[in-house]
Amino acid sequence: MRIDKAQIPGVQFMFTVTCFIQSSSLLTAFLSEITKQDSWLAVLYRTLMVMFPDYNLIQILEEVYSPVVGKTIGISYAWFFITLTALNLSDMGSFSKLTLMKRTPDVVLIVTCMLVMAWAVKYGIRLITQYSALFVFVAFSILIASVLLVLNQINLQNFLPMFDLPAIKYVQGTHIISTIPFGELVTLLMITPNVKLTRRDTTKYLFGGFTLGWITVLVVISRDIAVLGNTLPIFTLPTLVTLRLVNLGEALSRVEILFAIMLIMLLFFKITFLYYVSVITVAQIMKTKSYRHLILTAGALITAYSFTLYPSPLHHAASAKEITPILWTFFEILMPLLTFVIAKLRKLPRGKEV
Amino acid sequence: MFFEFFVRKIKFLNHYRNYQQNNTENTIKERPIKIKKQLRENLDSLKTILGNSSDLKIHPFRFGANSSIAGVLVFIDGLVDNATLTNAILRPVQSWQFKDNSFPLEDELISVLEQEALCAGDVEIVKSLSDVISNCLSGNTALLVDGCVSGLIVNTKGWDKRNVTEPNSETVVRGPREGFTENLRTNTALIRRKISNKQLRVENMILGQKTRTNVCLMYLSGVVNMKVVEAVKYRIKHMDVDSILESGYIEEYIEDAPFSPFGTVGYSEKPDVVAARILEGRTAIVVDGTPFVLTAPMLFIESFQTAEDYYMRPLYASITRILRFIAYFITVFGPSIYIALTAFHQELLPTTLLFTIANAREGTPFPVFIEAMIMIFAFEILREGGIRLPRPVGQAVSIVGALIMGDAAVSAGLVGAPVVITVAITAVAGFLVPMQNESGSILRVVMMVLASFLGWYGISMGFLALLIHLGSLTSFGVPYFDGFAWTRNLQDSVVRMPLWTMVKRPKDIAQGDTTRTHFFIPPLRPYETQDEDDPEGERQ
Amino acid sequence: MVLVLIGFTLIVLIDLVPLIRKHLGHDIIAFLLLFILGLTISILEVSGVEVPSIMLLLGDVLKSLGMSY
Amino acid sequence: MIPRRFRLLAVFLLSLLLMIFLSGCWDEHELHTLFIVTGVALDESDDPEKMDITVQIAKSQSKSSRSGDTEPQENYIILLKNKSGTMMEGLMEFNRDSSRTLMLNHNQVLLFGSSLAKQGIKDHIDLFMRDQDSRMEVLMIVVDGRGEEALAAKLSQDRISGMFISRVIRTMSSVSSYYQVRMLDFVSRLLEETTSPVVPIVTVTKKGKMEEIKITGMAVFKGDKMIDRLSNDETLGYIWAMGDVKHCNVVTSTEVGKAVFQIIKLDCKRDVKIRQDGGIGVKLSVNTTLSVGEISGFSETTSEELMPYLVKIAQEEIKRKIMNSFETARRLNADIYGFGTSVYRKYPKEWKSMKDSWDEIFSDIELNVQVKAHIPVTGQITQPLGIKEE
Repeated sequence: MRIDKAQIPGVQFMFTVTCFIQSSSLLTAFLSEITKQDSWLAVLYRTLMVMFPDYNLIQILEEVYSPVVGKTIGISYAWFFITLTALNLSDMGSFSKLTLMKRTPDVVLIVTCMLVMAWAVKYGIRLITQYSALFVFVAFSILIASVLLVLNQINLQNFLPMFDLPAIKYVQGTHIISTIPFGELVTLLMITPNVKLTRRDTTKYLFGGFTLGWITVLVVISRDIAVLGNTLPIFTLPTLVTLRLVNLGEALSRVEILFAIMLIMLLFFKITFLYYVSVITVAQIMKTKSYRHLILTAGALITAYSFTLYPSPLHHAASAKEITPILWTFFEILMPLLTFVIAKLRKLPRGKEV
Repeated sequence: MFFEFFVRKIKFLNHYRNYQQNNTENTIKERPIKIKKQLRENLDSLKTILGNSSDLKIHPFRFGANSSIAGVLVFIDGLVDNATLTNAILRPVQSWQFKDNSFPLEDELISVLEQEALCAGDVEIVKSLSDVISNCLSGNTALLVDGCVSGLIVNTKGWDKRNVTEPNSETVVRGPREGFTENLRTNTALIRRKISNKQLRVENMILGQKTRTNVCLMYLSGVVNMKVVEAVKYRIKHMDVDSILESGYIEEYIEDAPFSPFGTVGYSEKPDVVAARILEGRTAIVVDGTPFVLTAPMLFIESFQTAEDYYMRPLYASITRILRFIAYFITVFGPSIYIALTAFHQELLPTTLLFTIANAREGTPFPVFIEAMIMIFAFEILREGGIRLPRPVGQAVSIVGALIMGDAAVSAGLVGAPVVITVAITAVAGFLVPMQNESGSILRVVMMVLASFLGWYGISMGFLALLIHLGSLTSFGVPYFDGFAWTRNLQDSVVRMPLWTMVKRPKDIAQGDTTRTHFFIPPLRPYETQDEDDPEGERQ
Repeated sequence: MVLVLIGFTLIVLIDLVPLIRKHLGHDIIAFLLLFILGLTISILEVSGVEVPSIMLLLGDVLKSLGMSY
Repeated sequence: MIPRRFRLLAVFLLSLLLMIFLSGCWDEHELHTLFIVTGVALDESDDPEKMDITVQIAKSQSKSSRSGDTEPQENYIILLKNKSGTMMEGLMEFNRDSSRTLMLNHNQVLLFGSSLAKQGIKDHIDLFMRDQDSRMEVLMIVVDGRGEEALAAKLSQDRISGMFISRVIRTMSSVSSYYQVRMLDFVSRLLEETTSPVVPIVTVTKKGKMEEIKITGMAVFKGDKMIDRLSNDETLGYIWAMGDVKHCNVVTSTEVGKAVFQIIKLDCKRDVKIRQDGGIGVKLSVNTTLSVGEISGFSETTSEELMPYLVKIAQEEIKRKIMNSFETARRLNADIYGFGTSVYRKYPKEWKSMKDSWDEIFSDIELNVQVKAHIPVTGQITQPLGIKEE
């Protein structure tokens, strides 16, 4: 059973991956280390995608485990997706509030945003992903522009000394970065059936998108460190501060609006995608005829839920550093890995050459 | 109450749509009236049907040996060319002699007349009076002979028509200057002259129960996406309309999104533009009586492409096209960004600029939003006034409005000068993309309202909603926003690539023969052959 | 409060009514599930009850299990 | 499909409802309801618990286009003053007592009276960092005397003294970025713990009816307390030691003649070493390109000797100034150069043990300055007048 029958071309799939990673990179007050090792996650997801080209995650789970167990895990995934959406939504609210609308209540910002997103989700995956290329392009241009604009303030000394943190901090940093921007790619497994690609193309596009996103994260982090130096940890949004510092004569100052544009655009993309995935997951678990009727009510749930998640952004940041990486590991790394192993052992999918 | 009203409206619309779909082939055909043997009887019924209209001319004459046969010419005065009438019908028929003296039988007479007597190329035999009438009404002449149950229709169309002139709506510096006229045949001929290809199909149809307007569908078979043609035909067939006076009538009945600010059917007044679109695989709808030819499917980028883009060299053409995009962006978002910056996010303005604006705003009585609204409103009034009035007066209106009123309002301290500047730029920028003028002025106001509520956040949300809307639109099955968001058809979207790089026709629009040229051939230098590029240098 | 109720009523009008009309059982159940959850949380929120944060609760659980940085 | 249309309509109404009921333009503040703050000054107050806060506001000139109205407006600025314990209270009080809201977004400078700076300023800048309205790029300045005087100053060059100071500093920052101390730089140095922040100091002097504001050196902080100041000469030595200097003059005078050089480019490489005895040795290798700005005298020297001689005196002068300011720093025991951070970057492990006793280590630093100068350009004339031709 397929709920959304739209097909998305490979290039767009690639840019979707990029866009997804990029959007996380903006808010990364807590990201510090980045390693190429994260690509093994991409390998994992790719393997699952190639193994079950016509199934989405819930169907894979039901196929690999028995329908009952699979459904139970599926429900936990539904919770995971909804929570992710709500988390990002509250991020969107608090950060737009921080950058643009200081006195406007969160509710207004979030509800307005949610309505627009619900409209987008209504048109399905094709509409959502079709803007990925545009967004990636804009984000890259802004990124390059911002690097050029702060070129006069970059101090390469700020990178020194390297590797001077306790080992546990490294592990934590690597863990955070693999769970938060990269591990969230597990959501892509929900749209596998919409991407009709050959094995090679899947690899090509997934890794292409992954690399692009990875480069973005790298550039953002290095730029912020180079400009802000040791003050980096004290800011909630380092990127915003970096852009605020741009000062090339009186006309070319105050360009943080660029950040706002990028923030709203990329987060919008990410949340819409997550929102869509949540709705699809619920629809898939409940085996509904269409997912369209669930959009608004799921939106209402997510909105309400996002207000209960964290009492303040401070809690959010602390939790993102300490708790979420461990919690998400289950959904993003352990579960797919387990599924993969069991599927291999049970020689699934049956009757098909893999 | 208000709500109810809308619901009822919408319900009615749906009801109507259902009705239309149920009554697919229900066009009521008049019962054909046969041509009678008695000429007088025929003439009488003709007169009754047409109600003794004064422009109906019935010209009786006699011919044959000893002028023994009575005939009559029926035509509408003014629609026929008198010279053709005389030279092609009257003179040859009256001077016609039977080859052998045997008088043809009554029924044969007509076909003999057609084959031997008439000096006209376009002749047709009809059996019913209704055909006679409809032909007469479209400018043909009917020849009825006493004692025959059929008549002859001779093409004598020839009314006063406008010459092919330079179109007013799309002027070019470089490029052909001819424009379509109100005459259907002239228009199809203009297109045919651009594309003399055997695959160019012209399909005729008559639309409008009262006006009986001739409409032509033109496309390049083998290149066109037949699904689009089918869709156009299907929609046209299901139109239930009594009159078609302009192509806009058809546009409204066949467009994809009737409530969207964006039009999903393209139009042009220039044969070269329409020909280019047909060559890309689009379908043209030529309507009698208007110089505007519809093309479908239409994409959003088409509004930003002008004929001249392709006649100029690609570099400059690309730059002007990008300029047009920026202009459209300004015309939609200009005032709202101004509102957001001055009323919400003063921190984003450079300090000196802020001082300038603050000084200008000091002492003006209205909030920025109202101020901008007033100016936009005034501008729309002036524009409307300028367009409808005769040209010399129109210019006077804009001078008075723009220069004197604007200046006076600023110096009286009613509005700040920055608002006037913003609105002026917005207005002028709108003229760069005339095809999207309507959507521009609607969206501009929407964005201003959003900006006045939520500042930059509102604008962003509006922008994203706009993207969603544009992304969801289709025009006859082709995504409307193709070329922007989709990673395809990019060779002719934001920039125009050189013509020799556009080897493919746009996807989805063209089907079948999608290659323009088979090779990617950059211009060659004189005396240079492909072999000389040989990097090995093997030719010794 | 009023606004929340209006909002939820509108959602019912928009989505639930056609679902009931079409007799789509699964869809109705899924809808109601999400709807009731959402309604409960938002009514609690609006009426000032402090809804416990799941993330923080889970964090405490994890911490008590000794899994934290 | 009735429901679909119905739904569209309802969504539309939903958003409309939200628009009308929910959004009340919280963030909307029209320009004529705002006071654009261009400078804030904090001063010591007679009440030890409180401080004097002065806010300078650029007054919008209402446009009066009548041609007869040519007499210049006297007040381009508004000064608001009050006395309060914390910055926040002070701002609240301003907002309560004035007809418009203060907008700190465009605040150019944050001035500290020297007496307040000596007491410590850490607590006062917290608001400026935390508040979203103010920016990390606001310039920090210490005023010789009281800060409010600088804000109240009537200048001949600019109407608004806050803008004037920020422009002067920005101009100076083309010489060396170390003239421009933004809040970010200040905080960054505070966070480095061992580095002493240095902040430009300005002096207000009377000049007829008008006043004049001049940069008269740098205030040296130890932690967040100002301890002393560098004179203009010492400041030059300081910025040369920090490197990356452009367009700055080196004035030399010997008994033979006077020469003024212009620095086209000056780089300073810093090499930190741990000595055998555990102390720190710093080697500064200055590499500079100079152009001869002005020469007078030297009538005894031949043209061939002139150039090497000029190079020599320039090098000596640069070295002397650097050493000079270093001696001052050592005397004050304030690591204005950030040598501590350099050590940390190079020897992160050893640093841990040094960090706590940095004050002693710093006073024991061995500074070795090597200057290398090139003079490729001599200006439009090759030789000064009156030089002997060989």
